Formats: sequence, C-alpha cells, structure tokens
Amino acid sequence: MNFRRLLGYNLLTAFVLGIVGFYVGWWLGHQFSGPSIAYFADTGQNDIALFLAYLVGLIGFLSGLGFASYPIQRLLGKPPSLREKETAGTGRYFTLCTDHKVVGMQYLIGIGAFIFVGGLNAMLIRFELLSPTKQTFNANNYLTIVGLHGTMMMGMMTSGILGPFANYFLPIMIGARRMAFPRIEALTFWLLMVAGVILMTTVGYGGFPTGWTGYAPLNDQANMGMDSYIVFFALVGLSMSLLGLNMIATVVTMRAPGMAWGRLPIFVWSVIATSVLMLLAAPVLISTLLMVALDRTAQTGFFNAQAGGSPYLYQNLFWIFGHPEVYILALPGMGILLEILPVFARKPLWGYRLAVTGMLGISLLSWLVWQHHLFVSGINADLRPFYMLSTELISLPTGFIFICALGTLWQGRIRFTVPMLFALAWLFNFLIGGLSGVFLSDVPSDVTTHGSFFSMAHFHYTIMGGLLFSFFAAIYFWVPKMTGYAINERFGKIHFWTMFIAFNSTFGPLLVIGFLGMPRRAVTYAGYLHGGNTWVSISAFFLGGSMLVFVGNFVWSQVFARVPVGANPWASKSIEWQLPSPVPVHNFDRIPTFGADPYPYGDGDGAGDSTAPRVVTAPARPRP
Amino acid sequence: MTELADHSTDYGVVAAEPPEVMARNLRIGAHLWASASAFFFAAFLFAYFYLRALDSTAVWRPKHVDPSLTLGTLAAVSLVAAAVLLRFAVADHRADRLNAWRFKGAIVLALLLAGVVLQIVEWSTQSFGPTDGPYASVYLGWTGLLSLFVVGLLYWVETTLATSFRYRNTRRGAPVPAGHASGDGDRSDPDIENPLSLIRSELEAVSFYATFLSGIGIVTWFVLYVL
Amino acid sequence: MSMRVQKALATLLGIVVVGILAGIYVTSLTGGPTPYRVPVAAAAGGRSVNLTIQTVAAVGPKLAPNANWVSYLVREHGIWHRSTVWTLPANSLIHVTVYQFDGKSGLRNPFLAQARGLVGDAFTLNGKSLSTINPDDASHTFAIPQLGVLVPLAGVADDAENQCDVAPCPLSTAHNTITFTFRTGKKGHYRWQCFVPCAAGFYYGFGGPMQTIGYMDGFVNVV
Amino acid sequence: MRLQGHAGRIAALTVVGTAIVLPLVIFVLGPNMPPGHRTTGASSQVNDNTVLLVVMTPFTVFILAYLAYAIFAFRAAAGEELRDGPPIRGHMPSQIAWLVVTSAAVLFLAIFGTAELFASNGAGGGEGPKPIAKPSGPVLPVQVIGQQWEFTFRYPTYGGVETAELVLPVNRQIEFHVTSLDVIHSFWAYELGVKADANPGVDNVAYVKATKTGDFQIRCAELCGLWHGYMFDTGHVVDAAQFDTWIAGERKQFTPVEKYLPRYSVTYSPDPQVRAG
Repeated sequence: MNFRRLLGYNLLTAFVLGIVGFYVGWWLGHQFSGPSIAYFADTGQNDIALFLAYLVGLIGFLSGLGFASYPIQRLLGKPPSLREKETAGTGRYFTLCTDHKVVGMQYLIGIGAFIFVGGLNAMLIRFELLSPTKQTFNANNYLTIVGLHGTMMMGMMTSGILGPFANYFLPIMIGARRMAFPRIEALTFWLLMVAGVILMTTVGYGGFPTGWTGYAPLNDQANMGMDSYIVFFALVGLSMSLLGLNMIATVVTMRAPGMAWGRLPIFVWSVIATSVLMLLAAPVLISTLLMVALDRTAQTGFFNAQAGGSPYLYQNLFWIFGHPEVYILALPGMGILLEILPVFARKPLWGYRLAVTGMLGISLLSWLVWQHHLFVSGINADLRPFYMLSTELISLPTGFIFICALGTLWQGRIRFTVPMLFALAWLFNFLIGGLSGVFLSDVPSDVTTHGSFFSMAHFHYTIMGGLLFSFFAAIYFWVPKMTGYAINERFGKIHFWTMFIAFNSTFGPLLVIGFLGMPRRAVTYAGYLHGGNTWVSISAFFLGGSMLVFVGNFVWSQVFARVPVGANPWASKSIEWQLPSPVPVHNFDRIPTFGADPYPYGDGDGAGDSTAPRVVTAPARPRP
Repeated sequence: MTELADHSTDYGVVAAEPPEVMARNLRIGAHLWASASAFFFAAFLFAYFYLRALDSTAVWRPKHVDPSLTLGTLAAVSLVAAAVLLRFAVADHRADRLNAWRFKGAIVLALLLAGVVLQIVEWSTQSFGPTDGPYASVYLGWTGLLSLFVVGLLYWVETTLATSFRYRNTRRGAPVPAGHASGDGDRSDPDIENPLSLIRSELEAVSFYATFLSGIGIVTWFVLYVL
Repeated sequence: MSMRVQKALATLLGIVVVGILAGIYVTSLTGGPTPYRVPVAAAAGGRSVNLTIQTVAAVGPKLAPNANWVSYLVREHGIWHRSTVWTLPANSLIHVTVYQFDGKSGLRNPFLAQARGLVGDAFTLNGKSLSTINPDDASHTFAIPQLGVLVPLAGVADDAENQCDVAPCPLSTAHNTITFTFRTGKKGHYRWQCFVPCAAGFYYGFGGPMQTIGYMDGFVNVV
Repeated sequence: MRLQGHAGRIAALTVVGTAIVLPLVIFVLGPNMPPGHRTTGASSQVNDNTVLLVVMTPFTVFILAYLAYAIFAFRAAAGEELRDGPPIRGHMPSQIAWLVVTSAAVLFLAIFGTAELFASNGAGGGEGPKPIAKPSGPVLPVQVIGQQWEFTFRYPTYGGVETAELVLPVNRQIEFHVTSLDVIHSFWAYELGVKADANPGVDNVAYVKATKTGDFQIRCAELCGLWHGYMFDTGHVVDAAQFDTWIAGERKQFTPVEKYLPRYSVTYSPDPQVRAG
C-alpha cells in the first residue's frame, strides 16, 4: 500500500476531513450559541451549530480533495496556473481533476446516483398514494419524502445536461482543449455532490415539511432538517452560477478560428441560453436562502408577517429565481433535441436562426413571468393580465423550437435509433406539457388547477418528459463517444418503450386527477380518486422498472459486453464524432479551423457519400 | 485515431496555449462574476423596497433603529477609495511603474480592511439587533454579505500583489522551471511562460470587479443610510 | 481471478451496497410509533373504552430524544408511555381522562376554547362541568377534526405549587383533571392534534413537537 | 383542392383531424370539463377551459399529424440510411406564417382570459385585499380563517359568529375573505371553483355565487406543515330558509365562546407572537 497516495489529496482524505470538519463546526456552534440564545435551549435544536457544521464540513471535504492548495499558494504569491497535477488512470475519476472530460464523466455518474435517490422517493410517494387514507409513511415522513424528491430532482437536474454533456462536449464542439476555468469546473461538480449528501442528512434531523419550494413562514417553523434544505439549495445555486459563468466564458473566449457565433452547434446555443439564466438567477436564490437562514438563526424578520416582514417577499424572490430555473431545466433538452434530429434525419438543422432566437427569447421572457405562481395568492391582482400575457408569450419561442424540429424532419431520412426515439418522444411529451401549461397561465383556469396534481403533472411533462427524455437521448447518443463502448440497442429500445408508455400512463391520468380536485403534497385524498391513483401508482412502478432496465443495460454494455464503437457510430458530421472514442486527453492535436455550418448534411457531392467532415480542416500533424 | 487527434498526444501540445487566452478569461470572468453579484444584491434591494412599501404592521423601522451614518459613510468611502486607487495602480502597471503599483496595492488592501473593520465596529456599537423589524433585517443581512464580498475582493487583490512581490526580482523572459505554476514536479515542460505575464490582466480584472463592488457599496450606502 | 469474475463481483457488491442503503433509507422512514390498542369494555348501550392520558411540559430524556418538548402520554397497563397512535373500537363511547400538568399558553383562535363534538357538549374540569374556558388559560386542546371533536384543556396556574418538571408526572404534582366522552363514528384512520401553539421557541409555537407525530399529534385508528 | 405532395397530405390530415376532434371537444369534452356548473365562477372556468381546448386543438392535431406523417413517410429506406436528405436550411414563408398564427392565438387567449377574468368577478380566484374584478350589488361576506390545521369561518353579518362548518345560501353573491393565523394555507372549495391563499395578515377576497344546492369539498391547497394532507372538510350549499335556521342554531350553540372572540376584522394578529414560550 502506498501511504503517500493514501494520505494525499483524494476522496478518502476528503471524507475524513469532511466528517472532522462537520463535528468541529457542530462543536463551535454550541460554544457560542445554545444557552446564550434562549430559544435554542428551549427547543433542543441548534440551527447555528448545524449551519456551521455543514459549512466547516464542506470546507474540510474540499480541502481534502485539494481545492484549498491553489488558493493558499496564490495567497503566498505563486503565479496563476491552468490545471492541477495531471493524473491518469481510473484514480482521476475519484479526485479533483481539471480535465473537462473527466468532470463530465464524474457528473454523469454522480448526478445519475442522485437521480436514483430522487426516483426512489417518487416510488415511495406513489406507494403511499395507493390508498386514500392508510399510511405507510406517517405524515411528517411523507412530507420529507415529497420534499426530498422535489428538491433532489430540481437541484440535481439543473446540471443534468450541462454537467455531464456540456462539460464534456462544449469545448470539443467549439474546438477548444479545455474550459475557461478548469478548477471552477471541477468545483461545481464537487459542490453538487456535497450538497446532495447534505440534503440526504435531513432525514436524521427530522426532515423538512415544505416541499422543494420551501415557502416561508413554514420554513421558519420547520425542524432542523430545514437547514439541510437551505444549505443544499445554496450550494446548488453556487454550483449553478459558477457552471454558467464557466460555460459563457468558454464560449466567448475559447472558440477555435472560424467558429463564428453563427456556426455554433445549436446545443452550444442552448447551453448559452441556459448559462445566462444560471449565472443570474442562482444568486437570487442564494440571497433568498441566506435570508431564510438569518430568519432561522438570528431571528431577523424578512418573511415573518408579525415582525413586519412578508411571506410574499419569499414567494416573489423564490419565483424570480424559480421560473428561470424551470427553463434552466427545459432549455438544454431543446438543445439536445435539435442536435440529435439533424444526425438521424440526415438533414441540416431547419431554421437555425429561428431556433437560436427561440432559445434566447425563452431565456429573456422567463424573467417576466414569475408572478403566475402567485395567481391565487392575493398579491397584485391588477397585474394578472400582464403576467397572463407574458406567460402565454413564452409559447411563441417554444413554438419556434417545435417548428424547427418539425422542419428538420421534413423530407429527412429518419433512422429510428434509440437517441432518435427519445428525441421524438421529447416532441410528444413537451407538446402535452406545453399545452397543459396554457391552462395554468390562464387565470380563470388556474383557479382550479393551481396547486393541484394538474400543475404537478404539467411540470413533470415538461421536466421529466422534456429534460429526462433528452437526458437519456444524450446518454444513448454520446456515452459511446465518452467511453468508447456501445450501449446495447435492443435493451435501449425496450427501455425506451417501457419508459415512454409508462411515463404517459402515469402523468396523463394525473392531469385528469388534478383537474378532478386532488391537491399536491397531500398524504390523503378523496375516495373517488382512488381508482385513478391506483392506476397511476402501478404505471409509476413500471416507470421505475424501466429505469432499472436502463441501469442494467448501461452496466452490462459498459462493464461486461464492451463492444467498441469506433469514432463515428452514428455517421454524424459534427466535430466531436471526428475524434477517437473516447476522446484523447487533449482533444485535438492541433486546434481545428471551422469553415461553415455545423450541419453539413446534403451539401456537396450528393447521395450515399462519406461521413467525413468537409467543413472542419485541421492542419496536417507534423511527424517527428 | 482520426485525422484530428489520437491518444498519443502529449502535454507539450497544451503548454503551447498562448497566455492571452487566460488573460481574456480572467477579464470576462470578472465581468460575469460582477453580473452574478449584481443579481445577488438585487434580491436585497428588492427585499428593502418591498418590505418598506408594505409596512403592514408599522414596524418597518422603529425610532431606535438608526445605524451610524458616519461609520457607514466611512466604510463606503474606503471601498470607493480603494477602487479608485486600484484604477491608478492599473495605470501604473501599464506604464511599468511596478513599485508605484505595489505601493498603491498595499494601500488598497489597507483601505479594504479598514472598510470591513469599520463595518464590524458599527455592528458592535449600534443600538439595535436583528429582531428589530424588517429594516434591521435587511440592513444586517445586506451589510454583512457586502462585507463578505469585500473580504473576497481583499483576497483577490492580495494574491495579485503577492505574486508581483514574489517575482519582483525576476526578469521578464527568464526561463521557468518545469511544472512551476502547478507545483507538478513530474512535468517535463514549463506550464507557464512567465509568472509575471498574467499579472496585468489579473489586475485589470480585479480592478473592474473592485469598481463594480464600490458601485454596490454606493448603492448600499444610499439605500440603507440616506433613503 | 479473471477480469470478468472481478467485474461480476464488483457489480454484485455494488448492487448489495445500493440495496442495503436503499433499505436502510426506506425503513428509517416507515418506522413510527406502534399503536396502543385501548382495552374495550362492554357497557350499557354498546361498547365503551376508558382512555387515560396526560400532558406534560417537558417529556424528559427518558421518554424522548427531545427532552424539552411538550408531549402527550398515554397510560397503558398502569405505565405512562409516549404513544400517540391509539386503536379504538368503532361506534363506541370513549371516556377520556386527561391529567393536565402543563402551564397556560393561550389559543391563537379563541373560538377553539369551546368544546364541541362531545357527548353532552360539555366536559368536566376538576369535577366542574363546563363547555368553554378562557382562551388564555388553554394549555392544550385535544381535537379530532374529522370527528368534530374538540376539547380545550385548561393549564395549571403559573404560580401553582409543586409543579411537575419532567415526565411522567405523578398525580401528587399540580395538575388539572379533565374528563369527557365522545363517540367514535365509522371505521377509519383519523388524526388528532393540539391547537394551542405550545411548542416553546418555535415560530408561531407550531414547530417541533407540534409537527412531529408522537408528541402533540397522533392518530386514532377506529376499527 | 388537389392535394399536392407531403405538404398537401399533412394539411389534409390536419384539417380532417381537426374536423373530427373539434366537435368532440366543443360538445362532449367541453361541457363536462371540471369543476362543473355549480357556481357562476365554476361555469366561467368551464367556459374558459373549453375555449382553451378549442384554440389548442388545431395546433395539437397539426403537430401530431405532422409527426405521425413524418415518421411514416420520411423514414430511411433500407440500405439508404446514410444518404443525406436535401440541404434545406429554412423556409421563410412558413416560419413567418407559424409566427403569425401562434402570435394570433396567444394574443387571443390573453385577451379572452382577461375578459373572462373580469366578467366572472375573478372566476373564484383570490384577488387580494382590493379586488378589481368585483360584482355589483349586495354581497354576503364570509370569512375563512386558516390555521394549522383547520379552517374556521366567520359571518360578520350574523354578529360575527364563528363556525367550524361552512354553509352557504344558494343564489347569493358570496364574498370570501380568506386569511390565516399562522403559515400560508390555501382555501380550495373545489366544486365552487374557489381558490384563494390564506396568508397571515392578508385579506384575500374571492367571489362566488352558488347556483345549485349540495355538498362541496374544501381542501387546503398550499403545503402548510404536518397535517396539510388532512386539512379537508365538507361544506354545504343550502337554500335560504335552511341557511337561516342553521346560522341561528350556530349562534345559539357558540354563545358561550362569543365573549372571547375578537371583534370581526379582515385580518388577525393574535398572540402569542413570533416565537412562543
């Protein structure tokens, strides 16, 4: 055993320092709060101690990974440097690594694990709702499960596509060897992982009863488990903000010669649109959560009506972040869709400019609609027509994405590969998601649908049907490039069809159940909804089962069967497919020069031609 | 292997990246981070005006909730002075007056530190606490987080200054040992062309951010003390 | 060992670890208080049940991890337990005796100071029959909203001598005795709760023990 | 009209599909849309839902018809999987047409929704303390007080009596004043088509006029803590005579507690404050 390796910067050191830090923070918190602050003594819970424990634990964990050494060296006057010590082999996946491709793989597995946790919670929710009144999980545990499901999914899936796929492919697509800030890139990943673990610890502190929205003043009343939620979402916000910053900086500064803005692959545009939202919306969330933390510890009165604050303030601030947030979830999916359609329709993207306009338009409009979440809250009734209009206006840029997708299929030569199936399913699901959204944007209709299972089913159609389907499309499409091994097509199709049918059979009826009067997050429901809920639960279990099919297929294909795919299994003309699979550490031997449109299908010498790129030119590599 | 790349590429290829790329990254990074910070404080601004306009229970700002205008003004002035001085320091660096920039840089550090200390003095001498209504809440949250950002700025200025001091006797273009910047002894190539090559762009970046933060400081001062 | 066997073992190990973690997680959430099945006696006019409970200001370290929390206790075979899930027979009379050891907190909504849903619409407080108490005197309420049952429980005076510190409280310490009778309806799974904001130190007095089953909230399983 | 090529066939599919679906939507689905026709507010929601469905139908049919057609007609023939399609990068007329049609639909929906909102006195939604869409003529104010975890109700015109049960007279304009004593709740009377958040210190007004007698369910629609899932109740709409009898009975029953109730007010800030204990 090599002790130098054991004691160096690695995951083991990180865990040890993280746990030590946690208890140091806990102890510190009890030193200067507790008896001196009366109400902590009365309640037997000490929020200051828990916040400090999480904070010091986080610092310990990151230091153990090696994140502290560079800032300290800079403090001592060492010059700025590009990357951490380069390592090779499997070990680099378990430590601080600044290679954007390693970070992408880390994201894929890390986020995948937390999506599994979120999905498990969804199964538990559906299990509980098999009966209108009988309780498997008692009322507080049920609320914790609901909150954990929502928070985990909303927090983790924000980076669900940007984390794994944009980190991996965005530099390649613009002809760069790295992201603009490799160390920040690695930091975003590890922040997210620590955040996820922190959120899980809520179970040990009594859970939290607020759902993912964490409304005040319930968040002030809640048990210590609420602190886990606050720290989780603040860290996710920080991670998102830094991720967005890194993506924008990369696209602005790292583009290869010839990679003009009008030649960026559409996926890159969707990343830009998302990143702008991430960069700007997440800080609002962090501020808001810090206010909640102050309310809980220092007893400030931001959201406390009787101390002169206002719960509406929380709702406004939360949704100023929260509505861009849902487009942070939706936009990358649109990028994946429009990136995949040209490959399997063998046509250039139809209406490139329109698609870009659509994405940027969504990005802009998403700032102007937040009060539609407050339509029945009793605030600003006179502004309702405006928010009704602005919300419905978002369907215009969304419509652009649809028309571009349909136009790309026009006279194409469609191959029904697994990624293509997922992309087409995106169109179907997002159509239903978008149409159901119109009911919620319309005030009279919203009176019944607001806060019901209808709105829940609506955003599952857009987020799960949109984002998760495109997440899987991206996995089936790009993972062979990332690992060099194919994913089994037949099991992929089984996965697709079970998931697609079970998904629609779950959330379609939920739209109806919501319309018939079932509120969200309620552990009991009226007897007449029992049949529908049972159907939905059983469908949901099939949906969960389809995920197991995927996990099995993924592990089998990538660990056991291992069929090498070669450089370009899909015969794509995009640049990432002109590199070996997996992509070499430094991406390109020479930085390529780009000449034209990123989707050169059908250009040049006509039918049945090669799959070679004709627009990417790399200077010949000098031979030693 | 394809015509664009193969797995035998070694590190030397990457080391050839021109330093301008990183310089550009630093500058754009500062701008982006400034915009994120702006939205961070925008939430407090929103909270201030929302709660002030609401004033539903007439407890927005009781009489005794009155932070010291003198200390607050001094704190804001020190932040603005630091930002202005940093601008002059950048000019000095551009004109190759390196000692002048280092001197100014040290004063900037002192000014920023003074601003934070003044803020702490103010908290410890004020006559109200966090439970004294929404104004007190916004005031404490906002000034507290602004101080945290100022500490971050302090760190950034310090790193730039420290690098400049550490290599004050290094000639431009002097050879650099392999793996010098990252501390990676296993490397065969230098991973930085010149440790001093990035100081100016980093200085420009930090100066931009300091200017931005002093703008936030002015807004803070105006909203919390004057309005 | 061949590479393939190694991979298979690693995968197996992964499945086992994930399975165990998921199992721990799920069981930690399904765990809850075991229901106390209240003994049934036959009485004139149907079945009836005697339920004896006490309310305490601080549950103490012996009965709960949160020693300072306010709680209900139930007497089971002469021993006080912290159990708030009770199994009661359907369509029966429930004679409840509450020994109330906690001080006054006051109701947020004074309307809840009047008893409702009881047999005779009244309860006895230390032997005196009442339908309403002063809302400021309320220490707790016993309420099963779905059955329409609500009883305000008057608190012990702040200056009373010999106050009980830590549960379970002996009857020799200062207390009020409240008795009342209600009728369980059809079978079902009903929640019960306290409406007095009695969770000291929590926002609106409704956190901690008020939001955790086993203290100020529970279930009545009517079977 | 002669159908020409793919575009013609897709257009034909869309027209035929719309012609089949639209009558079903208007005459079968629309009238049966939730939440029913028990109140004026609910009826206007049903109308609104129907109009939304009608506007959406052509778009939905078009996109689905296009997708189905594309999947069928544009699939790659065996052996020609790698042949490129035609390099069409856009078609300005159809892009403009799409923009115009969707914009028209969106503007229509926004204007219609606004008109419907005002015409139906807010359609049963909570409008805050100063409602802008309100009925003319006399109203019966009923206060809904949310607290953890029960709704209680006050009738200011009947001596401010507070009740545990919600009973409303039929064919009278009701003015709900929804408020909360602690955290945020949401008063959802499903069959009445009423939903209004109960915020502490806020008077949230919603209007409704029941046109039929019968029971309705009340649920809390905003997560409010432990017993949120159990915060449900049944209300009743009864005729005027029954209502008078009922309210008289309530006033008699709750006489003992009457002296303790605070004077009727649109909001309450009861003790104990912030952190009890």
